[in-house]
Amino acid sequence: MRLSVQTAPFDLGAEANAFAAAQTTAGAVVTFTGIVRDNGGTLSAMEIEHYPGMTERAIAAIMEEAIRRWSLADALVIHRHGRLAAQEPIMMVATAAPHRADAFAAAEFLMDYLKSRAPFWKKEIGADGAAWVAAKDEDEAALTRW
Amino acid sequence: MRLSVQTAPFDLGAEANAFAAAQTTAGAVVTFTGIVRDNGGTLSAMEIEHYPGMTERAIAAIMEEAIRRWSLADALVIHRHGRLAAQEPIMMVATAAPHRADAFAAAEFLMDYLKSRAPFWKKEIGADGAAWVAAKDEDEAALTRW
Amino acid sequence: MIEILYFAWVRERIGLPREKVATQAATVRDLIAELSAREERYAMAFADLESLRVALDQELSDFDAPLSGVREVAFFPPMTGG
Amino acid sequence: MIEILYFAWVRERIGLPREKVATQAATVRDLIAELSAREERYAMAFADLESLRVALDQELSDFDAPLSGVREVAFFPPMTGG
Repeated sequence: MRLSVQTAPFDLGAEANAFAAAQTTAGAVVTFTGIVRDNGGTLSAMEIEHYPGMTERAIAAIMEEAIRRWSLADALVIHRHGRLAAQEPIMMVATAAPHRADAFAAAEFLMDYLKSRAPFWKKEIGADGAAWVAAKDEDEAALTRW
Repeated sequence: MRLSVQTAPFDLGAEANAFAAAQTTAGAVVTFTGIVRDNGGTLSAMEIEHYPGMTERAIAAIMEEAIRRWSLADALVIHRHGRLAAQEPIMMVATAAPHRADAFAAAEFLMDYLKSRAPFWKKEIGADGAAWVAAKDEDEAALTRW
Repeated sequence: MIEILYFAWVRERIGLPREKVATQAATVRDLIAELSAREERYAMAFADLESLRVALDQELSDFDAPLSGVREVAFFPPMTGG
Repeated sequence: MIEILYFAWVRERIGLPREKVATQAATVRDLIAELSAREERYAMAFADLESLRVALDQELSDFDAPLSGVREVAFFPPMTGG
């Protein structure tokens, strides 16, 4: 299991290849990558604030729970903070399991919990000014299925 | 949408990067990669037979259905045939959508249908001889949820 | 003339990947009966229809489907891709 | 002394990212009342508890949690990562 909270961009392809190559028992690897949408050209940048210390603790706890529940062979979370431009990757998760249903479920679980339980806050910066992204009811609701 | 049925290995990372870089409206990219498991060291190779012509038609139809149902921005399927060694990637799918729930659902749908409706057959070659992989009831059952 | 294709263990049991057959069979089931009557290896390959699938002109179909107008019939076990 | 951290718009409304506070507040709710009585900017930041979350020593908690033994309290809006 690897967890990185960083300002630097990451290479989705290099991360996915390294993750897959490290697997010896897993037949299924799932990745999710979140990309900054430009909202039809209105967004010039995204700023991500986080809570150093708590961020790593919260993500590690979510990953350990996912690994336990779906008997994952491995899991990876990379989440950036700081200033990001449109089209840049914000974060990725990867899961590896013997069977695909577990790899998919664990990746969705990680995403649902990261969205609502890891201390990150996004601010959209556009031509008209800056605004904090509001939490969505549907993201909170997504947690109830687990 | 891109579809490739090929004997050559593919580079998961390069494919994932190219797929993600091509997205302009999607905030969510999901990939699934299937890797040949070595079954605890008993498998020496996997041989994948397919039905040229029908394979491409069947996969294209499944992809079009996924794109329509989940309003995907894009989809990718790569599936190898011929002889594969343990640890080699067999296939991958990628989906891109504005929101993660659609990208995840479409990727799982593609996998479920590829497993049971695309004309591929796997033969495991081990020290004790070769055996065709039997279809699993659970793979057929997985289709009923869509 | 219909072209018949065999895949995976069906191909191995029958011993060839494809053949052209002159037939008046009305349905897939009739064609299977014709082939099974020919030789033991066909009878063996078609012994258990539950474990077989059929495609007509590259579309999945069923054993009661009519063959009229069909140019390509393929027999194979349940698919195991992915 | 308790260290209090503010994030996102809570930080912006209060105008600082962290501060040390001497308090006898028994619960988070008591601490919020104390801070809100201080200055308008605190009262504004804490006006709607529904839109606030609290973490005690880096674990999500709730407004009725006791503060005894707690060294770090953080206030922030609902999280929006991923």
